[in-house]
Amino acid sequence: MNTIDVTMALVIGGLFAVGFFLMLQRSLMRIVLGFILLGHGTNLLLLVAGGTPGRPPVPDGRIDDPAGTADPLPQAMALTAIVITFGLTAFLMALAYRSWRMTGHDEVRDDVEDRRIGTVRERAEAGSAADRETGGTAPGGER
Amino acid sequence: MLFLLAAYAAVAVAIPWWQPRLGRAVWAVASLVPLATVAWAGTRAARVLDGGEYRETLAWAPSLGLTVDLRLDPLSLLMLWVVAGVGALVLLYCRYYVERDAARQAALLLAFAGAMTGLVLADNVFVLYVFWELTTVASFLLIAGRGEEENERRAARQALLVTVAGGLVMLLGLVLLGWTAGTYRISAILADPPRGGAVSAAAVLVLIGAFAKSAQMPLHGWLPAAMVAPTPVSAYLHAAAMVKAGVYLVARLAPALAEVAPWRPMVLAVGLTTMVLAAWRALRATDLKLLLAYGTISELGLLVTLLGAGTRTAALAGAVMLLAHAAFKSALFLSVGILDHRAGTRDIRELSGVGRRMPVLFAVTALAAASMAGIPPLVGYLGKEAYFEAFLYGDARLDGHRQLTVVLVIGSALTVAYAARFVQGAFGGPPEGAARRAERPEAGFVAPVAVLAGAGLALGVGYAGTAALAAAYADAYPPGPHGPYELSLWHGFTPVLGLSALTLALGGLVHLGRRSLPVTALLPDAQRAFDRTIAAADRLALTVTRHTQVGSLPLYLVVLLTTVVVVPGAALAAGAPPLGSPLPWWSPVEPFLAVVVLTAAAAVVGTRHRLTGILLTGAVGYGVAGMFLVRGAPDLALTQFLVETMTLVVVVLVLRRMPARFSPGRTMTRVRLVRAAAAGAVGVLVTCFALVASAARTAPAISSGYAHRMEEAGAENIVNAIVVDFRALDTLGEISVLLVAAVGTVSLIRVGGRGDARTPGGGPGGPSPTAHWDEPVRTWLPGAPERPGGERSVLLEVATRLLFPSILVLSLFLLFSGHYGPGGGFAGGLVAGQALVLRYLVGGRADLGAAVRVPASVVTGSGMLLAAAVGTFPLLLGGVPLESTVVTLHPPVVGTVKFATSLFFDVGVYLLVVGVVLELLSAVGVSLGQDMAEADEAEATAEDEEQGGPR
Amino acid sequence: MTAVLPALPVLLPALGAGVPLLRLSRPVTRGLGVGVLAGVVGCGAALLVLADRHGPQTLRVGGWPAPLGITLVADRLSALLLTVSALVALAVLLFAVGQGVAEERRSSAVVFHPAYLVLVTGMSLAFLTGDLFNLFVAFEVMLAASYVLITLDGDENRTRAGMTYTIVSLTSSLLFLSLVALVYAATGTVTLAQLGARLAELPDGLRSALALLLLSVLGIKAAIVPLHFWLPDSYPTAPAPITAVFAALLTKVGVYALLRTQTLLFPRTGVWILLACTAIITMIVGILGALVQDDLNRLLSFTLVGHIGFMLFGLALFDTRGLTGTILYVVHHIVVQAALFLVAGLAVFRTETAALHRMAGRPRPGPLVVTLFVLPALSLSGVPPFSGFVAKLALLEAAVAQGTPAAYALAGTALLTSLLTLYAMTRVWTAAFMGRPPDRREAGPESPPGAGGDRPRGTRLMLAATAGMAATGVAVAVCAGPLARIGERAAEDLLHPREYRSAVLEGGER
Amino acid sequence: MSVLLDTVTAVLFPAGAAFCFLGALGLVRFPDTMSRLHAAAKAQTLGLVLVLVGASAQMPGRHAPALLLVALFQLFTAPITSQIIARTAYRTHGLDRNLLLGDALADRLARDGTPLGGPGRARPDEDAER
Amino acid sequence: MTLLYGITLTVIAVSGIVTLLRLVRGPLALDRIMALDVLVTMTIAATAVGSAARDDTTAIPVLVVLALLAFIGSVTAAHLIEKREGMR
Amino acid sequence: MTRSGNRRADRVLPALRHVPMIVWLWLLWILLWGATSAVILVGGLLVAVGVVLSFPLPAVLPGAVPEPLRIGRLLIHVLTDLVKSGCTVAWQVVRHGRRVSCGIIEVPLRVDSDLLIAAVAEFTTMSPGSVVVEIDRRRKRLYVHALPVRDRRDIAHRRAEVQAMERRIALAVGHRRGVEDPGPNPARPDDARDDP
Ligand code: NA
Ligand code: NA
Repeated sequence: MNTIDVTMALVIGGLFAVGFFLMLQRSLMRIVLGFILLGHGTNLLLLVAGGTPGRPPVPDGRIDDPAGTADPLPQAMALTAIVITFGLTAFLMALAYRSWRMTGHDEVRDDVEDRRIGTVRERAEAGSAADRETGGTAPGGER
Repeated sequence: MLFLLAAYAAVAVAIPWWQPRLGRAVWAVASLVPLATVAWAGTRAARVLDGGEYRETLAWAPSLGLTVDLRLDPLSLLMLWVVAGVGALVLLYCRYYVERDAARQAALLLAFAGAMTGLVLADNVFVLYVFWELTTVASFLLIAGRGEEENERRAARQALLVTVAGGLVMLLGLVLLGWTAGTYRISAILADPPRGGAVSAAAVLVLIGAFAKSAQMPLHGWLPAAMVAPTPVSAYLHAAAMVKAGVYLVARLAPALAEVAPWRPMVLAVGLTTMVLAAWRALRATDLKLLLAYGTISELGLLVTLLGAGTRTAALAGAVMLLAHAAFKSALFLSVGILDHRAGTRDIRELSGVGRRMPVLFAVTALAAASMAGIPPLVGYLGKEAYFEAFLYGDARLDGHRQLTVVLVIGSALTVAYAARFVQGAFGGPPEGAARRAERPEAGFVAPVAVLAGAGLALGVGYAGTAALAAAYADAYPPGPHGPYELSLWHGFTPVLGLSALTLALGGLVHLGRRSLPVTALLPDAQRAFDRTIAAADRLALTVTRHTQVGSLPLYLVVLLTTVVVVPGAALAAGAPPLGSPLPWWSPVEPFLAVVVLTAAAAVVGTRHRLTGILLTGAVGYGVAGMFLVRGAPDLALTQFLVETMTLVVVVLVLRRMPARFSPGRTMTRVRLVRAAAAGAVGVLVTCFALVASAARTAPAISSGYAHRMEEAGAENIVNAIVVDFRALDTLGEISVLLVAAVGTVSLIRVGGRGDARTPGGGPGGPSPTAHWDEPVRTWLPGAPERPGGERSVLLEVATRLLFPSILVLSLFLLFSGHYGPGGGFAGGLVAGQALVLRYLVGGRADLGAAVRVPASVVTGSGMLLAAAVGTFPLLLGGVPLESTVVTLHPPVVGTVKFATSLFFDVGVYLLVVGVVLELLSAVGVSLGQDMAEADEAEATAEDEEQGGPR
Repeated sequence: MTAVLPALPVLLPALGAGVPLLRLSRPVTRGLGVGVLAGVVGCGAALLVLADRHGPQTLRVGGWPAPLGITLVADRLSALLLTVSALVALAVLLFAVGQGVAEERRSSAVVFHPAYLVLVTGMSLAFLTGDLFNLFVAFEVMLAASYVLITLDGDENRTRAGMTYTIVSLTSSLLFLSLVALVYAATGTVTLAQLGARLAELPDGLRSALALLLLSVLGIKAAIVPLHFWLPDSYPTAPAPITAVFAALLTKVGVYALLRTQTLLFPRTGVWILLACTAIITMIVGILGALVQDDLNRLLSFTLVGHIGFMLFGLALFDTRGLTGTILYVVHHIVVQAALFLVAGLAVFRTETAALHRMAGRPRPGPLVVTLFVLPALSLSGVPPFSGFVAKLALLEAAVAQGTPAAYALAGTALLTSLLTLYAMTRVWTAAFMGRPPDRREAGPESPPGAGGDRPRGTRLMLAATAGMAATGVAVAVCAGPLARIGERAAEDLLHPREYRSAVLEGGER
Repeated sequence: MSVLLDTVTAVLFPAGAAFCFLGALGLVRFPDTMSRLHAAAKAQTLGLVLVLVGASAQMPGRHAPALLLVALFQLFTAPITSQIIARTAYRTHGLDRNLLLGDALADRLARDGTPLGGPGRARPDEDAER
Repeated sequence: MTLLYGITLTVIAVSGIVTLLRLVRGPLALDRIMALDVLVTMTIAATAVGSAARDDTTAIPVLVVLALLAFIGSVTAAHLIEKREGMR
Repeated sequence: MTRSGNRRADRVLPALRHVPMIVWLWLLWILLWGATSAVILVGGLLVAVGVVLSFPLPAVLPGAVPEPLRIGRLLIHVLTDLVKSGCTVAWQVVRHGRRVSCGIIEVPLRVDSDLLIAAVAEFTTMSPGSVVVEIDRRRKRLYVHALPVRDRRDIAHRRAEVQAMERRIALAVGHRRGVEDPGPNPARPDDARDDP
């Protein structure tokens, strides 16, 4: 029997889709939001895919049949995951803030060195400089 | 034998320390080690030549087949003498030659000699490879020298890459050979040679390595280039010793592999081609070293041919030629070194008349050259006789031996020609120019040349000794059809003698007619081939890297997600496990919550306001918390609510200092579609995966076991018991994350060190005129009066004054009640944190300081310390870490108090969380309004950019 | 006393992480870090000896038996990697203290040390835990610390790199957590020792999908192509010691997790073609990337990616020899990569640039630095007799022993990669350590690292730490025999985890 | 006793739910932020309090006071939020002046010579404009 | 009684969805803050009903926490808006 | 009185001012636990005292003796008001919706205490149909956004309602002077200071 129901599966799938779509943006703030949503998604997944739903796993003064009690282990794991996600969210926010302070935006720009290597002409110039120094076999230069 | 290697290593390492004191004497000291080797080998020679052998073994990594097996047999002995003998002479010669970096060069030369010694003694294929590569490295270092000149670096690198490439191929061959033979011991492989297809492959691979090392065509290009090295290095490494390593390997393995399919054709084809073409090339060289280098390649071709041919006579000839070549070629190189050193040039066109200026040198050089040309009674002649014999009367295994003999004759004739060209070019002509200025070399400078040249004569005249040495190796083969060939200066008038004479005559003719030789380079330009290969590799590298490493994070993530979707997704789709029969929902409330969650989440995508984004995300969080409640997880819901509020607070506090809207990025529709597709695919995958996985469950969850253990854990709330007791290690990790995240957040936000500056709220428009109206008259919060009136509110301050203690009591309740109901240290800590947030928000930084008079980091640190200490404490009592005990106390008045010691762990968590909140507040905690002007500017800029169109 | 040994590598740094926050004096903080790490090294070594003699050392944390509680397991593999990693962490800490990275600014004194110790906590936990969810937590602990370290005192470039690194790592963490959820959904347990049997009962499609999801997730952490892009864009920007510890340890923990989980949870027989292809691509793409780099640290980072392929090589073969090779390679690579990044740090510290084409024009580092570079560089290239050779040899033998086309393809690629590594190393060598020294010093270095005042002192400690690493690399080669034997036994353990399972699941109750 | 409690619940639950719904409706229907605040803070709070009292009637005796505590806290904190939002809305032009019969505060500010800058309409953010 | 709980819960749930409209539409951030606040109130109400229906008291601490602390987020967010808009 | 007695009184009296808060916190603790075992009672007292001592804050005293009867009446009034005006607002939602009319009313207050003004604002905002927009503490005025407001009479009526609420609150906490005072007096001292 599935421990997960269709509604939950859809919610989780939806959160993953939206969350990852946001993670794929360049603005770090959007990425933070995406990360938070994904955190919700994974925690839900952990909870609902992990165990049977039921009464809270707190005996509450009564002796319940264990069958009707929710699985406590995924709850404990999700609890840990929530906390971790929270800490990292704060850190990401700080990163966004720092980026904004240093560059005036919080976008994840492309890597400069990669771009440099990717641009043949620039590379050729740098390469020829490297050639002179390092032995003539530096790549890419049109000799 | 091990002590020999140790001696080489030790002296090589010690030389840089000795050199400043020893000065030029360092060379003499260095040469002692190879001299000792020669002597040592001499003492062992009798038994070895008698068919005996010496073995030593040192275990290294036997399970990998790596055992330092050393063995002294006739071939090793021969090589050892060559290596150590020439080595000693070269080192002595260096005393006069080397001007600078003496310590480095002496150490390297000695290290090289040691490596060669190890190489020829190795009886394990891997040990052989080890020393093989060590010689390569030494060669690289010696060629590169200081590497100040471009061509030095280039030549060194070329030599390194080519020989290492060959070596790697060879390594694979050796592994294959050893694996097939079932042993990596060379003597064992020779004793019981393996057969089969794998062995053929191994033979080819090994030969490629040997060819690269011995500069066989077409892998020879590095050797001429390596002539930039100092001449003693050329003499030793690139004539006498290192390049012989490949030849040695061929000689070593030929008894076992000569009959394996492609061995003999390969050896003969490559060896003879190399011999002829390189000799031809030598005729055109004007640089004496280059001439010798091509000559060396040619001779190596001959040696490969002879030693790889796999017949007794050929092997005998090869062994003799090996000795001969070592003697004459190093003598010639050293001679060129003297010329270069004294005349300042080694160009044939500039040297003239040196012979008259330096007659002794001329004489000994001529003697060496004569040996190279194969003029009796020198050892070169002995060898030539033997190899003509081997091919002319070779057994059936030397297929097409007549044609091969013709090639040999041509090659030998060309050798005669370039020998003549060398002598003529170096010493001939009337004295002029450089030669006239040249200073005569000291006797000690010429002595090594003389000794080597004399050795050629001695080995020729004393052919019996030479024969004994060579035959001891060659006897590994069965004698040919005409019985064992004996070395001799005179076999009578035989066709072989005729061929010898023919080579001399032809060689002389070629030399005389050298001016009318065609200028075509029959040899392919290996240099260009190497350069092109390197350039191609670089181009490939550039192309691949340019197309993979594009530097764009979103693209990386798309690739990543696509991989995650495609790889497991394909397996899932292919296996198509059942989806099960899931319920539409667990509780009818779920669909409503689902609508809230999904709508809010979707709305996050659309918004361009940061604050709106976080508010909508908060709604998602509340919805998820609702789901937690519905599914019977109040602990989760509680934590989720608290975290949601705290996240909102932290984000908003940071947002305070950032622009209101997202940076206006323009993304192409196509890109957006790709992103949406990737993200959507992950969503679909997760949905299906979750359904499939939960449908597949057969075994009951292990968590049913917890309920029975609650008594032992001293708790009622299973989730809390798991968190602080059963799986407290998770929690310890979790708080470590929190700790480090908080610490990192603080360090990130306190950038530039101007975090404390306080600007009274007010940008262009200033605060609202009503802002200061609700400033309270009385002090309700100790620190609040330090804030400007415009930021105060009587309602908030009074309410905070009333609520703050209540919230703290609530937090303590949650801390202590966690064992019995929803709560625990984390939730409690967050509640207390909220109380502090409230104080900060309403009373400002000063009031937060008044509330908590301990630095935030101290609270965090003590929380962490307490939790970890509670975990460690049971160790002192002989328990296990993180163990919890139920303690029952009977204090007066109260009666019985029962609690689990894991409560203290929870207290640590509580403290840590409070500390973390404090850290976050202190990080973002600058008075409201700080940086607002900056934020505004940034936003204005962004707006301008937006209006200005895409960047 | 030995019974609690497995917990100490986790608890000691966790305890130590809280202390620096209490605002103690610098010497105390430093001494504490060094002491804690030395303790971890000691524990690791003791565990290695015990595990090798008496089988897996287990510890039920909190006294709870396996499926209910978390059991720490130190078997040969985890103890070996723990010891080596802790040793590297110790050397890097000394280097960092020497360079002043740990205390560049006053405020970061309370950042570096806690973060570094938390990093070690996570690493130790990852090696020792016998629980899938706890493994996730361990990764998070390690990664959270690494996020902080990589952005430490960051300029614009470092912040950007930190973003890439953090976001990719977070993505992988989220996927990992989802995987844990799915595994629990399907099996109802997260204890590794129990999972193998329960996973075996699942439908094939689900089982292999889980295996591949795990591979993908850990592949991100281990920087397997095509999941590697983040690494060369982020690692090189961090301060040298941090790059060193990241390069040496973080990816290796990913590889370790891959080894552990794939063998324990998804055992298979015969060569794993998909992983073999991945290994080949990883080697090629990684090393080709290194060839075009001008930045020393980036170049080294790309070689790191390429050499991850070697570690996958052995796992792809999925037999004792292959795994032995992988284990040896991991050990070798941890040490050597750390040494290389440290010596790169030294070179950059002295020449004040990381760009090869600029380095050539700078005063050359002394012969000691050259030697310190040469040893690990040759070792990385697999030149004998250094450690890289031994590890590579083990892999080659494994491939030849298996004799399948895939195995030969792997072997061939490995050899080619070795060659190209050597090529890359010679480029560094000739650019950074050779060439004509400039006649006059260039005016105005572009980025003076560290405070000028106490540089000589710092440099000495840095040199000592680097030399220690290089010496450790040599020691790995010298001790190849015992290492190979332990590696082989560890590989046997991996392939036949009966002992591991019974050590975790059976035995004393509380 | 149980019947009495059940009756209380049976009355209070629908009433509370109705107020909840009306509050939500007001949130949607009312034209400006300030008037929505009434719906949000008032009808909602009332609805909640009714529901809480209804629920506490069903709870075991020792837990019933806790639910009343919830009501108490909600009654205490809801006005605070409302006041802050109202204040902010006014200061940031978040109200529709066309709906106002009179604005004593604006008059007061005018008398003080410190009028709140800018004319009437609320300024929606772009999300709504699109 | 079950029907009563069902109806009550449904009405509250529908109210929640209605509130969601305001949350999504805004137009002011203040509206959203308010809507979020109302959503929390609804959550408390629904949880209380659910607790009564399931005879389950474990959610009470959650309710107390929500009632006492949810306003902090709203106040913080409102502060932000005032600081931003107040300058114009 | 001796000097030492004086000093003790100096210490005891301020401590006594915190008793109401301690009692409330204790009560809160007991209510939260929902139990009255000895452990909880003693623990609660410890917690309450501990919190008050560890986080010192100025005492909250109404400035006079509260009258329980009037407090009860106030609560009843508030609750009925809540229901009454809750219905009003609800009716507005249903009936008028988008065309609701409102106004901002100035309400001068007579009490001159932070606490009481805050309380008036709180209760005013709590009661449906009125939200306090601004509090002018010095001039003792509330600006109330009221709904529905159709004419001047409504305005006066709402103002009177708020002032009635003010009076009830002041009386409930036994604070007669503020209420009896004829009009706003900005110079009036703070309630804390006029406390004997
Ligand atoms: Na000449
Ligand atoms: Na104010």
